[in-house]
Amino acid sequence: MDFEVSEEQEQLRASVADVLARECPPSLARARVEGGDAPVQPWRSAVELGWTGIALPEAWGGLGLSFEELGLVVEEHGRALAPGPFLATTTWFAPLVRETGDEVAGARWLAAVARGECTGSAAWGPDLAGRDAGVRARRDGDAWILEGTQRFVLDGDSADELAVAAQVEAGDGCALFLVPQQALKCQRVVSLDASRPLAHVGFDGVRVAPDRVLGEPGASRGVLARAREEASVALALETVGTCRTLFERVLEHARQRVQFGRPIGSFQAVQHKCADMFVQIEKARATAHFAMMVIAEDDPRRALAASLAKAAAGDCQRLVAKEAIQIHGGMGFTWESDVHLFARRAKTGDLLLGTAREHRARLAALLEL
Amino acid sequence: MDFEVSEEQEQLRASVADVLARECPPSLARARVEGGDAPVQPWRSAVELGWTGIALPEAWGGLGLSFEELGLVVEEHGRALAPGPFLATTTWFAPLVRETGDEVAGARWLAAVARGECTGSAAWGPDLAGRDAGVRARRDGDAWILEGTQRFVLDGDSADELAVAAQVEAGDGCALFLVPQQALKCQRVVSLDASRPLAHVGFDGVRVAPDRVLGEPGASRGVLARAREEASVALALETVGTCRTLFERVLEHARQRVQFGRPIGSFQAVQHKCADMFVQIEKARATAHFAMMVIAEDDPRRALAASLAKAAAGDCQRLVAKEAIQIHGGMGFTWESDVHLFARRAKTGDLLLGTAREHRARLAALLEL
Amino acid sequence: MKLHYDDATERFRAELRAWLEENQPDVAAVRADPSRSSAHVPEWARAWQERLFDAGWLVPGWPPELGGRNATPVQQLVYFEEMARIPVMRSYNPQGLTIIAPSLRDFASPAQQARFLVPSLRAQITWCLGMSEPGAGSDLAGLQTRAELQGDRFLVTGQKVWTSGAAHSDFCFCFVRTDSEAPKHRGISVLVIDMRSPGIDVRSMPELTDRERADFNEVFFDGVVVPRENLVGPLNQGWSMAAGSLAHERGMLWTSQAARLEQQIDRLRELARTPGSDGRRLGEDAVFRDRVASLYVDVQALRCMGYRGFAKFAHGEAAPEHSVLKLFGSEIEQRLCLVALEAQGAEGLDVDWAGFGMMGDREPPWANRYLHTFANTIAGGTSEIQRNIIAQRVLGLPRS
Amino acid sequence: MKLHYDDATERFRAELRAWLEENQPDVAAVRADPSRSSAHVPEWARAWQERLFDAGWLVPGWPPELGGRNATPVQQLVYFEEMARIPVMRSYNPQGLTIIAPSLRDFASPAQQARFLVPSLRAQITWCLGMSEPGAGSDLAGLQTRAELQGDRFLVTGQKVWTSGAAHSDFCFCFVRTDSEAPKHRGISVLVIDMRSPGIDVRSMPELTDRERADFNEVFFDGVVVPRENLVGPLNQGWSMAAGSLAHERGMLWTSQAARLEQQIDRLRELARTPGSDGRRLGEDAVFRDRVASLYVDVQALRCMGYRGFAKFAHGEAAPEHSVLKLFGSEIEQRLCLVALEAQGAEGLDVDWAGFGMMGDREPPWANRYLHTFANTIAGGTSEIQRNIIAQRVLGLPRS
Repeated sequence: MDFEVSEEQEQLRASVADVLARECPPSLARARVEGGDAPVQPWRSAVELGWTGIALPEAWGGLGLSFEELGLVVEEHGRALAPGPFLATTTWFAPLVRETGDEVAGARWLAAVARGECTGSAAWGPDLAGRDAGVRARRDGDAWILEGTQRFVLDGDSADELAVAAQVEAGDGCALFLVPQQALKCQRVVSLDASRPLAHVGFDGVRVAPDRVLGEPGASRGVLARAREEASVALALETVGTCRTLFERVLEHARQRVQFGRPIGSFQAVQHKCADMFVQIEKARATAHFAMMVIAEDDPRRALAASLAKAAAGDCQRLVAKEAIQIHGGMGFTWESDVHLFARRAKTGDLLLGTAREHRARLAALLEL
Repeated sequence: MDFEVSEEQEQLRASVADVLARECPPSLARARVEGGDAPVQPWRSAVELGWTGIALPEAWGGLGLSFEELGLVVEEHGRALAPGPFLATTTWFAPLVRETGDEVAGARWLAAVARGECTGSAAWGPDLAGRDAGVRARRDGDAWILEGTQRFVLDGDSADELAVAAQVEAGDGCALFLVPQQALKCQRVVSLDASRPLAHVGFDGVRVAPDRVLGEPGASRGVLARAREEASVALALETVGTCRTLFERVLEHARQRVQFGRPIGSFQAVQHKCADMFVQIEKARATAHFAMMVIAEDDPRRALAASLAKAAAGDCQRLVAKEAIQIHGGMGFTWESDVHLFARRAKTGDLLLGTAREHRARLAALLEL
Repeated sequence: MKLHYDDATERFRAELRAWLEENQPDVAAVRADPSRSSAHVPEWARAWQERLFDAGWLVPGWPPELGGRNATPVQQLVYFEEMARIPVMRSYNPQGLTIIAPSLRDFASPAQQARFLVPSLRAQITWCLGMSEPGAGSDLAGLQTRAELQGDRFLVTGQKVWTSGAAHSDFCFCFVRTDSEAPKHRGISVLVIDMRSPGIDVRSMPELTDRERADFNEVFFDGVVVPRENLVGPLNQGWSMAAGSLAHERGMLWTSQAARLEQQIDRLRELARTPGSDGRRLGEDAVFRDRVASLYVDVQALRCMGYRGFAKFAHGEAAPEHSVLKLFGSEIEQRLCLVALEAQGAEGLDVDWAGFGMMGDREPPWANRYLHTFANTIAGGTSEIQRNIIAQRVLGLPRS
Repeated sequence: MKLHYDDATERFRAELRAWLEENQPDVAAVRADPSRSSAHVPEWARAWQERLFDAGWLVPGWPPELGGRNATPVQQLVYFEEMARIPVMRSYNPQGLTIIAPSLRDFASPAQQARFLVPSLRAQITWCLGMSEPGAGSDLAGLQTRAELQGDRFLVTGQKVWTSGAAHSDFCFCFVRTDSEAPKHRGISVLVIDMRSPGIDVRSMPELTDRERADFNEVFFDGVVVPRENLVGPLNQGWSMAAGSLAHERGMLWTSQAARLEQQIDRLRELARTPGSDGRRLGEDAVFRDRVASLYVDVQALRCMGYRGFAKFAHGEAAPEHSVLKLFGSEIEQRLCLVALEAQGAEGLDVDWAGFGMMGDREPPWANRYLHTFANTIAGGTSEIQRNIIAQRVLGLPRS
C-alpha cells in the first residue's frame, strides 16, 4: 500500500498545474456560464502537451501511461475549474471504447483522441430514474437502428462522437455503438453549471454502420460497468480537485476578512468548520486516490472502490460547498464571487453518475447487508 | 393556539418541582443504579399529594384534571430523574385501563391507583421486532388463558398489576387483560438505566378471570393505539425533562470549568454546541407540549402529534446526551459524575415505545409519502 | 393551554379572510409587472398596500391613522398566519414597512413623522436600510461611513454594502459615524438620505442564484449633503436604534417562515410521487421517507416553538427566541432544499426557470432554492452570530 | 503508487505471522486472568511481552538490544497491520511501551536508561503518565503540581487526574512544575516517581460504562520525596518532552483504530441479519443500509488517509495528519455505535455483559461501546482541541 505519487507523476502533475494556472483561470468557466462560447483553452494545451493521450497506448499515439497519471491530471482540471471536453473525452468516451477491446475502433477513434482531433462523450444507458426508456437498438441487415432518448448527457450536443449504450434483445441485453454528432437530435439543458454542458440526446431512427458497432452486441454489460466505474472515479477526482480550490479560497478569505477587529479565521467557529472541511477533503482525496490505483491496477475491488470514491466525493462537496458560501458571508451570496461557480461544479459532480446516496446503496449491496 | 400554561397549572408544576427537588435528588436514581432497593420516594409524595390521580376522574378519587397537568408533572419527574412506578402506573397502565371504557375496572383498579394502593404497567403487545410471538389468548369457558412472552416491559417485575395486550382469533385480533404480578414469570433485564427497571414477562398458561378482561376481546386495537399514543407523549415529556436538567448541568459546568485561563463556556465551540442543544430542547419541548394538548383535547391529530413528540424527543436526547458527556470532558467519563445517569435515562426514553427513526417512519406513512 | 382560538379571534380571522378575498391583487397584474427588488413597488403593489392601510389591515396592532386597528397580540398572530397563506406579500418594500416605519414612529420628530411616516406606510415612498459595510458585515458597531456636521448639514462619505433595494428606493435610513473619537458603539447616528442626492453611486450586486436578480447593492457616498433636519433621534445615539430597528415584529416573523416551509413540505410530498434513481417512486425509498419525516418534525416544531415564544411576547416579556427561530428556520430550509436536490439526482441539474418572482406557473428548481437559502443563513445576522447571541444573551454563557 | 507491498515486505509479514501463530498467549490463560487496567500486567502478558522483546517483535523499528530488528518504516506499518489482527495487545502497559520507553530512550541519562529502559520493555516494571491535572485537562501548560528541589531531592506536592493505570503501576513519569516564576510553558520538568513512595494516594475513578472498571485515577502527592537522580532531561525543559512523548508512533496509531472499526463494521453486518422493529431483517431497511454504508465509506477512508499520511511519515516529513486521523476515527466510532444502538431499539437496552476484557465469548453491548467511545473523543486531546490543532497548525489559521 503506497499512496505516494512517483517523482515522474509529481512532475507531470506540477507541469499540468502550471499550464492550467496560466491558461485556465476561473474566468474561463465564468465566461461560459455567462453565455460565452466554448473556450479554446485548456483543451488546446491538453492536445499540444499530449494530455489527451496520457492513458492511451503508444500504438495509438498515446503516452502509454496509466489511469493514475490521467487521474492526477483530471484532479488538476477540477482544481482549475476547467471547462471543455477533456473530462468527457478522456474519462467517459475513451474508456468505453477501449474496454470493448475493439482494436480497429481504438486505432481509429482513440488515436484521433490522442491527436486531439476527436472529442467524445458517453450515453451510459437508460436513465436510472426510468424517466425515459433509454435507447433501443434493433438489427437492420449488417447495420443497427437506434431509437430513444438519453437525458443529461455530458457534452451531448458538442462532442464529435458519442459512445452509446443501448438495449438489445440478444444476450445480456446491452450493446454499444458509436454515433457521430450530426446524427443526434440534441436539446441543451439549462444546467446548474453551464460550464459543464449537458444535453438530452435524441436518437430518431439513427442508422449505425457495422464499423461503428463496438464489441459484441448482447455481451457488453461488463464493458459498460467497467467503463462507468472508471468514469465515476474520474468524476470523483475532479470533484475533489474543485473542492480543494474552493477550500483554499475559504482559508484565504478566513485569514484576510476582518470582523470585530479580528480575522474571521481566528474565530473558533470558523476554525472548526475549516477543520471539518479539511477532514472531508482528505477523506475524499484518499479514497479517490485509492480508487485511482484500483482502476490502474485493475484490482478486483473496482466496483467497491468506485462507489467508495464517488460517495466520499459527494460527502465532501456537500459540506465544502455549503460552508464555503456560508463562511464567505454576503460576498459568497453574490454572482460576482467565484464561490458559486466552484459550488455549482462540485454539486454537479455529485448529481452525475449517481449521487453519494445512490453509491451508498450500491455499497450496501456489495457488503451483502 | 395558546402554549401558555395557566396559573393553576404553573402552581401545580412549581409545587411538584419543589417537592421533587427536596425528596428526589439524583442520588435516589444513583442508589438504584448501584444496586440498591427500590426507593420509597418520590412515589410516597406522589401518593400523599394526589399526583397519582391527577388525570383520573373525581368519581374514582382522582383530581379530575387533564393530561396537560399530568404531562407537566411527568416532565418534572424527568427533570428530577425520578425512579419509581409513577411513569408506568399513571401513563402506561392507567390510560390503557381507562381507554377501554370499562367502568367497573376503572372503579376498582384506577381508584386504587388514585389512592396509591396499586402500581401498574402495560405490556403493549407483540415485540415489534418479532423476536417473540408476543402473548396469545384463548378462551376457556368464561375465562381466558394467556401464553407467551413480552420483552422489555417497564416495571414488569415490580408493578402490582399488568395490563396486557394479547392476540386473539376473533375480531381485530386484539384483546386486553389485567394480570396480577404473582401470576407472571419475570426475568429482570440488566438494563442501560437500572433506575428504570425492565423485565421480560412470561405468561405460562395464566388464567384470567372474566372480571379481569378489559373491554371487548377482538375489538381493542383502537384502545391500544390510543393508550400507546398517550404513553408515548408522556415518555417524550419525561425525556425532555431529563434533557433539560442535563443541559442545565452543562451550562453550569461551562460557566465554572476553567481551561487555558478562561471558563470553557466562553469558547465559541462550546457556545455553539450549547446553542444547538438549546434549539433541540426547545424543539422537543414545544412539540411535546403540543402533543400534550392534543391528547388532553382528544384532537384528531393524536397519532401525528404523538410521533412528532417522540421523534423530536429522540433527536433531542441524541444531541444532548452526547454533547453533555463531551463538554464535561474527563469528568463526564466517570461513574461518579451524574451526567451518565441522565444520559442513560434519556437514551432509554428514545429506545422504549419506538425510536425517533421508527416514529419518523410512522410520520412518513401518515404524510402519505 | 389551548389548541384553538376563542370565537372572537376566529371571527377576526373570518373578517380578514373575507376582506382578502375581495381585495387581493389580480394575478394577471402581478405577473405582468413583477417586483424586481425589495424596494421596487409596482403600481399594483402600491395600490394593494394602500388598500391594506385604508382598511386597517396593514399594521393591525397600530391605530387606524397608521394603517391599523389596535389589534390585540393574538389578533396580530392570526393576522400573520393569514397573510402567510396568500401568494402576495403585504408590502413590496418590506424593510420600509417593518423596520423603518416603526423606527420613525418611535424615534422621529413630529415633523419627520409628518413627512415620512404615513407616506411610507402607503408605499408612496420606498426605503433601503444602510447598515452593513464592507468592513462591518456582522459587526455593525465597526461601521465607518462618516457624516460630518457642517452648520445645518451633514457631509456623508463612505460605503454601504448588501443594501437591499437601494437601486429602487427613494430614501436610505442610514447608520453613520458622527463621532470618530468615541468608543465604537457610541458616535453612531441615523440620517435619512435622499437617494437622488448628488454624490450617491449605487452598484447592483447580482445574487449567486441568478445574474439577472439583484436585490443587494453597494452604495457609495461621496460628500453627500444631508440636511441636519434629516437626523433621526439624538446625535450619536444611533446604536440603540439599530437594536430597536431590527426587533420590530420579530415576535411574529416566524409565521411566514413556517408557512413557507410547510408549503415546501408539500412540494416534497409531490416530489415523492416522482420516480427516483432506481425507477421506483421516491416515496418508496425509506431514506427519502426518513429525511422528509425529519424535516416535517422540524417544521412542525418551528411552528410550535413560535407559538410558545409568542405566549411570552404577548405578555410583554422579552422573546429571545427570535434568534432560535431564525437560526432553526433558516437551517431547516437549507437542509430541506438539499434533501430535495439530492433526491432528484441528475434531474436536479435542470435549472431552466424564468427567475424568481411571484405567482409563477412553475416552482423554482430546488438547486436555485438551495442556493437562495443562504440569504437567510447569512443576512440579518449569520447563523454563527445567532449562535453567539443564543449562547451569550439567552443562555448567559460568558463572552469570549 | 501501489496497492500492494513488494515481495520482501510480504516475506517480512509472513515471518511475523508464523511467529505469532507459534507464540501468541493461550486463550484460556488470558481469560483466567484478564488485565484490569492499562498498568495491570498479568503473568501471561508479561511473558508474552518478553517473548516479543526477545524475538525482536516488540518494537521492530528499534535495534535488537531494545526489542527490535531495525525494521524499515514500511515493515513497521506491516507490523502494526498484523498486530491489529490478533486478539491481544502487544503490551498491557501501553503507555509504558509507546510513550515512556521512547521518552527514556531519547531523554534519559545512561544510568536512568540502564535502570528503567529495558525493564520497561520487558514489562518488568510498569508505568503511568502524570500529565492531566484537575485545573489543566486540555491545558497541559497550566499544570500546578509542584516539585521543590531541596539538595539532592525533590519534594512533590499536588494532584494528577485521569491517570491511566496509576493503581497498578510501579512508576509515574510525571510532569511537575519546578519553577513557578517562569512563564507557563517553561518551568516544567519530568520526574520518575516511585509509586510506592510515602505520601502518594491513588484514588480510582470508575468509568461511566462500568462501576467495576477503573483505569483512570486521581493521584495525590503530598510532600513525596523523589531523588534528584530521577529527574529526566534538563531541569525546566519538560515542555518539549511533553510534545515529544505524545508523538511517538503516532504515525501508525491509526492502524489499530482502523482495524477495530473494520471489526465493528463486520458486527454491523451481523446485526443486519437480525430482525428490526418491523420484524423484517434490519438489512432490508434502506435507512440502516444507508447508514452502515456511510460508516463503511468513512472507515475505508480512514485507512486510506492513514496510508497517505504514512507515505509522508516514512519520508521523515512531519505528519500533522495525526490530529485528523484521531478526530475522524474517534468520531466514526461514536457514530457507528450509535447507529447500531438505535437500530436495535428496545433490544439495545439489554446491557448484560461481564465487563470489558479480552477474548470474551460475547461482544460488549452497543450501549456500553457507545459510552466507551467518549474515551477517544475526550482523552489524548478532545475532539475540540484536535480541531483547534488542525485549524491552526495544519491549515495555518490565525490563533484566536
